[in-house]
Parts: sequence; C-alpha cells; structure tokens
Amino acid sequence: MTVALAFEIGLAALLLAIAAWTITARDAFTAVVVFVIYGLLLAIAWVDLSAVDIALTEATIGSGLTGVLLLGAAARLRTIAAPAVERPSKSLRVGAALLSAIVAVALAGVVLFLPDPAPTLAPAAAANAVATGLDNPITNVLMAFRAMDTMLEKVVLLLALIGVWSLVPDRLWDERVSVERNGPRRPTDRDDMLVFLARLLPPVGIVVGLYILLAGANNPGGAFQAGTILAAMWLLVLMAGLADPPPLSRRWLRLVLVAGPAVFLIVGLGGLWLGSAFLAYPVAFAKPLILVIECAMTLTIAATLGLLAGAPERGAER
Amino acid sequence: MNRALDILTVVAVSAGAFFFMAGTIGLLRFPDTLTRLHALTKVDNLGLGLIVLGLSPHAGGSLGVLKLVSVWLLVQLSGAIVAQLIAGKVRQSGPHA
Amino acid sequence: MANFLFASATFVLAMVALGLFRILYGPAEADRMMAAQLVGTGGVAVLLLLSVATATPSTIDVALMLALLAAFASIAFVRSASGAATEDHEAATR
Amino acid sequence: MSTATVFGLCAAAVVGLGLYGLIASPQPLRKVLAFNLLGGGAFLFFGVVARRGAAAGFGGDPIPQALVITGIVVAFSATALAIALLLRLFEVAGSATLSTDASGSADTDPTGA
Repeated sequence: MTVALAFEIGLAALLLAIAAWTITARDAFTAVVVFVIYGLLLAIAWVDLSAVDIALTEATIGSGLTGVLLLGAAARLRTIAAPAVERPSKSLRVGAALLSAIVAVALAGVVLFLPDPAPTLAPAAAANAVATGLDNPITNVLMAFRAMDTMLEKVVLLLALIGVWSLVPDRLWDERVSVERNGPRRPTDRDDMLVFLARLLPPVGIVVGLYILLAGANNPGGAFQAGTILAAMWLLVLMAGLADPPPLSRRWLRLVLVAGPAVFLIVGLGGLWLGSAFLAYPVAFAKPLILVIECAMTLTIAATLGLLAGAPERGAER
Repeated sequence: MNRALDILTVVAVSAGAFFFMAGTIGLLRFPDTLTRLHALTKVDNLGLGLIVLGLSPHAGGSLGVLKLVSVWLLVQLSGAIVAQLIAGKVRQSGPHA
Repeated sequence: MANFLFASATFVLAMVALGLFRILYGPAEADRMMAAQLVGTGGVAVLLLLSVATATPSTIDVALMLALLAAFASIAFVRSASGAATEDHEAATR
Repeated sequence: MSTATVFGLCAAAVVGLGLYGLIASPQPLRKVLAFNLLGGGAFLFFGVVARRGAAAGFGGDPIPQALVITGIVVAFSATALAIALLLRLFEVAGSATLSTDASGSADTDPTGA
C-alpha cells in the first residue's frame, strides 16, 4: 500500500509543480502548453480517486478540446507583437499572494478536519439503481436522480454557443463568402500527414465514441464523453481541411444543436403528462428513454463542443 | 504457468520503463532536435509496446487485450504522424527555429 | 504484483516529469512539442499500469481516450505553433 | 495520509495558485488559465469528498462525481465564451491587455467579473 501512496504523493507534487508553472511561465504560449499537460495528468489523478467517469471527461475535455481551444487562441494572440505588458504593482501581488495563501491554508484545514465518517449518498444511489435498470451509478445520477441539472447544463452549453456566435464577425455568417475565400481545398505539402490522419482516425474515433456511449449504461462512460470524442474527430477533419465548417445559418446544424435539450424536455414533459412529475420516467421504459436521451445528447454535445472549441480556428481562417 | 506469466510481466514492464528512461535521457541530453526526435519515437514504439506486452496477461480476457493493443496502435499512429510533422517543421525552418 | 506495477508507474511518471525540463529549456518549438508528446505517451502508460495494478479494467478506456486524443492535441499544437512560427517569419522578413 | 488527504491538500494548493494567478496575471489569457486552475482545484476537492464517501460497493460517492462532470462541461463552455470575448477584444482593440493604465479607460474589462 505504501508504494501506491508514494505514487499518489509523486503525482500530487507533479500536479502542483505544473500548476505553479502555468501561473509563472514567462510567455502565454508556454503557459497554455503546460496547462494542457496539467489536464492530462489530472486525468490520472481522477483514476486514482476512483472516479473513472470524471477521468474520461477530463481526458477528453480537459486535455483534448481545451487544448485546441487554448492553443488556437494563444497562437492567434501571439501574432501581435506583445506590447510590454506591465505587471501589476508589487503591493497588489503581495496582497494577492497573501489572500491566496490564506484561502489555500483554510482549505487545507478543511481537508484535514473533514467529518469522519464521511457523509455519503452512495447507499441511496445504490438502493435506487433498480428504478432505472442501469448499473453505472453516475449515469443514474446524471440522467435520472439529478436529470434537471443535466438538462439545464445542456442549455448552458447552448447559451455559451449563442454567446460565441454573437461575437462572430458578420461576414462569417454568409456561407458564400467562406467558400469563395478559401477556394477549392488544396492541402499543402506539410498537410499531407494531417490529411492522412484525418482520414484514418475518425472512423476509429466514432467506434470508440459509440462504445463509450453504450458502455455508459453499466460502466464508466456516457453521452458527455462520447460527444466529446465525436467533436474532436469532427475538429480533426476540419483542421485537415477535408471539410468546410458548416455555415452558421444551416438549419440542420441548428436542429442538431437543440436536439438534446429538446428530447430531454419532451421526455420530461411526458413524465408530467403521465401523471407523476417533471422528468419522471415510467419505470418500465426508464432504460430505453434514458438511452434515447443520451443518443440525442451525444449528437448535440458533439456539435456544440466542436463549434465552441473550433471558434478560434474559424476566426483565424479569414 | 502463472509464475511464468508473472515473470514475463516483470521483465517486459521493466524493459518498457527502461525505454521511457532512455527516451527521457535522450530528450534531455541529445544535441539537436532531430536526434531528440529519434529518442522520443523509441518511447512510443518500444516503451509503451513492452508495457502493453507485459500487461496483456493481466488485462482480463481478450477484450482487455484488444483494448491494450488498440491503445498501443493509436499511440503508434499519432506518434508517427507527430514525428513527421515535427521533422517537417524542423526541416522547413532550420534546426533552431 | 500490484506493488511492482505501482512502482513502475511511479518510475514512468518520474521520467515524464524529467522530460518536462525540455519544455523549460526549448530551445525550439519542436522540442516543446516532443516533451508534450512524451507526456501523452507516459500518461497512457501510467494509466495502463494503474488499470492492472488496481484491477479496474475501465481505466483502460481512459487510456484509450487519451491515446485517441493525444494525436489530436499534438496536431493542434503543431498547427498553432507553426501558424505562429510563419507569422514570426513574416514579421522578420517584413 | 490517505489518497483523499494527499489530493485534498493538492486541491487546496491549486485553488490558492489559481486565485493568485487570477488576480496577479496581467494578460487576460493567463487569467482564463488561472480561473480554470481555480475551478479545477474546486473539482478536485469535490472528488476528494466523493472518494471519502465511498460506500455500497462504489469507489466514491456518485453524486459529487456527477456534479463534477457537469461542472467540467460548464467550465469548458465558460472558457470558450471567455476566449471568444478575448479574441474579439483583440480584433477590435488591436491589443489583448486589460491594462487600464495603458488604455486610459477603465470600462474595458470583460473578464473583470
């Protein structure tokens, strides 16, 4: 057991060092690279905390999509000759350090004096798992016990996308411009490898994504992780230039974007109509209904996350 | 039989870990970018490959082994492609761009 | 066996941590990318080792995901770095 | 020292680091990174609480774990929105700093919240 503990202490120390490096790195680009590595190692920490579902989410969103988003932004921001950004005054930095230290120490105190035995809802989650027929407790929580959270979180995603879209320059809304601007796709010499990968990897990614979606019923996995993988594969194809990003005004795109929340809402209202409560699943149909919602959500998540993470890329194409 | 498999695991995983060490030392000590790239590719191929080989008796059946091998193949693919991209970038812009 | 695998995971993690110094020293963007690639591969290896050490087969799925997206992150990296590099080049020739 | 304690202390320190970066970093992109660190630390804290609540054959309390998953996705969308604002600011203003001293106007602080 001590070897395992040594591993955990080493991992925690490495995480801390990398977090500190993210804050102190000299240029923003290095900070972003280091942050992506932080996300990757954090996935290992989640596995160590027996939270494989979170580890899957962190591995896909934390290091995959966030990486694309932040690296794209950093590359674009670096194109300006960085003006001498003045550092905040010394008194502010000392004050910030003091405040942060106090917060960290207080939190550490909380960690050391957490109640024992720890309060837990795990037995309740286990006892009610029969109602859904799914074995993965986290899918149960996300899709049944706290389904309202999950539905509203889809709405948050959509709102964020609307926010991002409303910041897009007017000309990007017009599809003709994007076709004329880019002309026929002609991969350059260096892009050859990228094109090769973008042809080879997406089929594998789709299979893995479907596997994760279906495994989510009984093992770690589910709509979030599957949707993220699909989003990543889509972005890969876009980055290689094998397909154009869809014009924002396309109807099918908007249908896909609202499919998840819409199906969720319809099922929820159905529960109300059938008598019991909003989002109450009829016991006999709980499992198929959850699967239907998850499938719709996977599509929506894939489209939304892809559009969110690809936003800097899209802007850079001008 | 079990013992033999355990020995295989220990030997192969140790060898894989050795290649991780070799790759890291190469990455840190080799003189220029292309030689460092050479060191790095050994980690993807042999380091991870040997660890996968060592773990496969304990992977829990054929599905586990299939997953392990797919992980290795995927890393091989991405490693090869990224190595190409990096090398192309070095060639394009000189070794110290 | 579990102890040996944990020890191996610790060792690989330590090697990856050492490799991070390449990001610190550079000098080229390519060197930084290589260090990031090493972390990706090392992370996959550590996850595989942990999966067997703790007897949780689903951890392999995390490694599978990481392996799938390692290429993706690296390519975003190459693209953004090379995009920035060409801009630098243009700025230098201007 | 247990697993939960190790990562709990790590989470506390990461929250502190993120808070410091959020206040003291001059560049907005760095502020976004710091904010993500801060949030990630909070998630880790949740994960520790979940780990301590392991019962009924689960490795951790599934409720905090599910909340963290939701949180990660929401944090990602907030980051994407912040980045979009940042790039737009850069496009419109030609610089991506929030330095009020340099621009002379105190009302251009999109990440001030």
